[in-house]
Amino acid sequence: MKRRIYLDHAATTPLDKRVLKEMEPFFSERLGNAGSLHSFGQEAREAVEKAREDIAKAINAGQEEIYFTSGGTESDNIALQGVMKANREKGKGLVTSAFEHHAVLHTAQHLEKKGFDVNFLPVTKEGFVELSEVEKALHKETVLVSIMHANNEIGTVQPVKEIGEMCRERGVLFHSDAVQTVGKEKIDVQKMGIDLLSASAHKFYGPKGVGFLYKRAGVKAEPIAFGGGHEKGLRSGTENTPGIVGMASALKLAVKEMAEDNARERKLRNKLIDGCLEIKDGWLNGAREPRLACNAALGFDFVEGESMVLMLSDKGIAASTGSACSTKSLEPSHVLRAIGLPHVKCHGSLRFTLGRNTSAKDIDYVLQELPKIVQRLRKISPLGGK
Amino acid sequence: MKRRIYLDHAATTPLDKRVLKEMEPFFSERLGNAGSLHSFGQEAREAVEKAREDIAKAINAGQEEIYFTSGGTESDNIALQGVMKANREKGKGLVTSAFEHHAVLHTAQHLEKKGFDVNFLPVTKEGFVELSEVEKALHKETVLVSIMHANNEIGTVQPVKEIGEMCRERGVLFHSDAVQTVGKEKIDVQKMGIDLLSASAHKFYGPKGVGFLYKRAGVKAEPIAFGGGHEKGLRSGTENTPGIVGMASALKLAVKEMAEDNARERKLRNKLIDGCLEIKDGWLNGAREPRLACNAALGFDFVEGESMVLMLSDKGIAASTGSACSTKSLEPSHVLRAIGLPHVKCHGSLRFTLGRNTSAKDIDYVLQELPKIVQRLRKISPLGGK
Amino acid sequence: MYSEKIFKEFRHPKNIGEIKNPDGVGKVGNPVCGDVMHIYIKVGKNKKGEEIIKNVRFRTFGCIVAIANSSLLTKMVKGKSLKDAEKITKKDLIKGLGKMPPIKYHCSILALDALRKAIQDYKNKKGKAVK
Amino acid sequence: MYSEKIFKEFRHPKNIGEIKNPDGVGKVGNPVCGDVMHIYIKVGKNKKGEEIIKNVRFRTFGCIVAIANSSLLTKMVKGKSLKDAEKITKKDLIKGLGKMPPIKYHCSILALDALRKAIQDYKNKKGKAVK
Ligand SMILES: Cc1ncc(COP(=O)(O)O)c(C=O)c1O
Ligand SMILES: Cc1ncc(COP(=O)(O)O)c(C=O)c1O
Repeated sequence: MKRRIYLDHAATTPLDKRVLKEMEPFFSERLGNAGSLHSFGQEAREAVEKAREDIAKAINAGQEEIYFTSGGTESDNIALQGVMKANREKGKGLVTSAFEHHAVLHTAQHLEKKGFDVNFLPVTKEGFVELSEVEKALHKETVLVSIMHANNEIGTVQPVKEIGEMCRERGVLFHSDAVQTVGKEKIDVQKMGIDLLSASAHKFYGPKGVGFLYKRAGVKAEPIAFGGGHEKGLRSGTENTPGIVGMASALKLAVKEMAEDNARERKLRNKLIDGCLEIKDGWLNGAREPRLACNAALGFDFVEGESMVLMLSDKGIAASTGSACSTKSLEPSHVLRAIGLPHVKCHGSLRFTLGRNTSAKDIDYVLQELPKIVQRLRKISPLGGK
Repeated sequence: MKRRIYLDHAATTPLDKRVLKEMEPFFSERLGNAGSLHSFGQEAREAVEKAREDIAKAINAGQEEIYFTSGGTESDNIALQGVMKANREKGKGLVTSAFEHHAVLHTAQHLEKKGFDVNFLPVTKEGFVELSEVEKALHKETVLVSIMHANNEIGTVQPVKEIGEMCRERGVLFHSDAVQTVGKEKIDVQKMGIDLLSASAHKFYGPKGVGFLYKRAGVKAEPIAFGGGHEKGLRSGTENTPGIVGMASALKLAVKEMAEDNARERKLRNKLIDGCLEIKDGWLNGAREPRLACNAALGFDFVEGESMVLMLSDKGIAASTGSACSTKSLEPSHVLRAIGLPHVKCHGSLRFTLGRNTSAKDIDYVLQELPKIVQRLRKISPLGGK
Repeated sequence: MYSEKIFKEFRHPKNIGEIKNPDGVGKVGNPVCGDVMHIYIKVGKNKKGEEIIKNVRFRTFGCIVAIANSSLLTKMVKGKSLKDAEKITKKDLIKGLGKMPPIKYHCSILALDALRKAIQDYKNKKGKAVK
Repeated sequence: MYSEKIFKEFRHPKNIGEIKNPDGVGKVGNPVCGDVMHIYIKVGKNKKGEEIIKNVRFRTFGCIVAIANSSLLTKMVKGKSLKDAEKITKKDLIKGLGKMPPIKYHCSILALDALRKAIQDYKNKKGKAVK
């Protein structure tokens, strides 16, 4: 069989086989609707509540502070739309950054259109939101600050704890989109001063189509959709029991194996970065650390990302130009623009994100194929010296 | 092992093993994000689009008219919120019925609070929305009519085709919550004049946490959540590839086996109803036909539904008082109130909903146990003649 | 949703039924609201000469929690002096039954109401008899 | 997302590179926007004495569709008379490439622009030479 190397774990991860095993009984045998009183329903209810407890523990939250959703996008939307709409009497101010995921960015833009007062903070060339910028942006009417924990394209880890502490001091709510870090970086919502946090199971070897929102007890939020009143009215719809069970199982595994996984991935990732930087006119986007252990966000002059991705794919290597959504837009990545990369360089970006099964051999293979591909594309390109 | 008989298929169904088989490759091997350009992503994309095509065919829609969601609740919310907000220039009128599922009812009430003009049509004692009532309610500013295809508690099938035709004639959009009928009743959105239709996979032996919305090409709707612009911007979030594949597979099976399943279930269901009506002071809620083949919505004087459900559960029989959500509320079912059942009788309701695996033996067993349970509870009850 | 104690109490309710010629009867609730409780008591005296609930029975139409409450309360008061029985609070009942959705707390109130009405009924009758 | 034809054209592009001493050059696009195309042509005559594109080459910086368009267009015009080459439309190119997201249509326009500029460049030079 053809060699296939998956290096796009920031887009999505394979479901861990151990997780699938935990989910299996809930597909057909333990099938009940967790809202039902009979024994089938009660079994489902128990499983759902056990999952809630496990997830709460993993981020040091209370069980009643975890709300199940369909994924990161929905969690982000409930956090932003829900909190801003429910706290209008306090004010209309939302502070976020210019390089959030579209689930936050587009929601913030929507709120802006609806009359909320939104502040998109700049980020540094290195890929960080600065505390001083947050501080400057806060005002009496600020309701919520939303800063992602790690950026999905360039992997830089934000000073979330410092931001959280400042927000707490100033009496402002703090949401963090932790879709890229849950299961990959330590999260303690108490210590980090986080009031709301978004996560998506398929990013940490759990199933697709399920996520959670942590919402600190007492934080007011409105639902964005209405129905049977599930999840204390914040998120209606029949509970996805296998998905929820799988998410909890995946998170437990990820937390348990985090240190080990990260150490291995970081080593391989550094090797990959170093190898890529040997290619002429190649660079790394964002600071090397603090950065997700799995992330190598590179760029190459005179060639275009999509073309590299396809040629790599032809060699069995799955990489990305940035986020999975960027295939839909002509605009260069807003993340790369936010860190001040010139337009022309934005088009040459290439993101590898490693995972649990990535081996040293895989990296060697990439480092063998990538230079040839860059060279080949540069031959086609009218830019650069030939 | 203890005998366990699941008769709550309207709440949720077991995942068909054949469907799980179709889903399996997409958990860990064909894992890609359908938004990614590389071969893993393209495999996922192909699977998602194939599923879209299959689902479209099953209801005689165009492939580009199917939008994947997280379930029936989300589909209903996008249909109602999305269409009403996107068509404000036409008017503010929404017409729906008093016995819709909470996903429609509560969304309509929310819209009413937001200033929309909502009309909740009465239903007959037999459990039907009358065409003449729809007609009376329509006015120049009516944007959308939303009437469910079959009621989830009492199973009565609504004259959707007639309503659809009337709406079409009057230039009004028509949405139908078909969560209880997709895969169980024939649906042809062309012939039935349906502009929007909601479905949830776990109701037709597909996976939980995935559903779809059919939206006729050209019908304007706004998203309720924002993000990466998936599903043509109407529903953002990484595609749940295994879920989507499973939903399509389940629907194909359900459509193929519909006639057979319905014939068998209807026969067993009638036997169950007839047997229950032999119990003193027992009755059937809603007309016997047209009613979902699986549905037996009964009531018994002087006893309370929840108590019956638990005692049945102790005998291994899973039934329900109505919808799965009703365990959260003290209010008697709004559906039973809507068909004019007196309050005191609403509390005595008991719903059995049959499924693919229900056997004649199962029904015999229920008919053997239920009368004893009713009798036992009546002994505890202060009501009725002792 | 409900604690194991509630399920247990519901599954094995004690003191079901009526008492013939009861000393006191308390009827509360309304079938329209979904809960009706009737409590019947027979009063006697203990060695100290205090009035006690010698026997107690109930009939309840209502949800699981309503029936569990009726059963638990009757068990709790059987043999107790009227004075002590009157001291039982909603909290005691909820503690005895364990976790339940807050919307079900009213079932405990209802049961207590029924009991107090039964005791009052006894006292009223006694008062009349004395006069 | 893209048709098989686009992928195929991208994977096996024809006519890459420059022409030394070209008769016409067309340069369009802007690296800032993510697409740059250079088209080089060499003009000759066919038996009927019409001016034809004897040779054509391109260099493109851009997405898959941009490269596929460049390759397809150069293949289409090679050997064609200038007149016929100028008649090629966006539609022809899109038809040749198959399904693509509408936001990518501009890549076809870009390729046609480059070609037309190259032909114009040739005509201008010729005009000058004649004068
Ligand atoms: C008629 C009807 N509509 C909507 C829904 C909501 O579907 P889901 O819970 O899958 O979101 C249901 C079932 O719960 C239903 O029966
Ligand atoms: C940082 C971040 N936030 C939100 C999301 C949205 O998650 P999902 O697509 O699972 O809804 C993603 C991934 O797509 C992400 O990387």
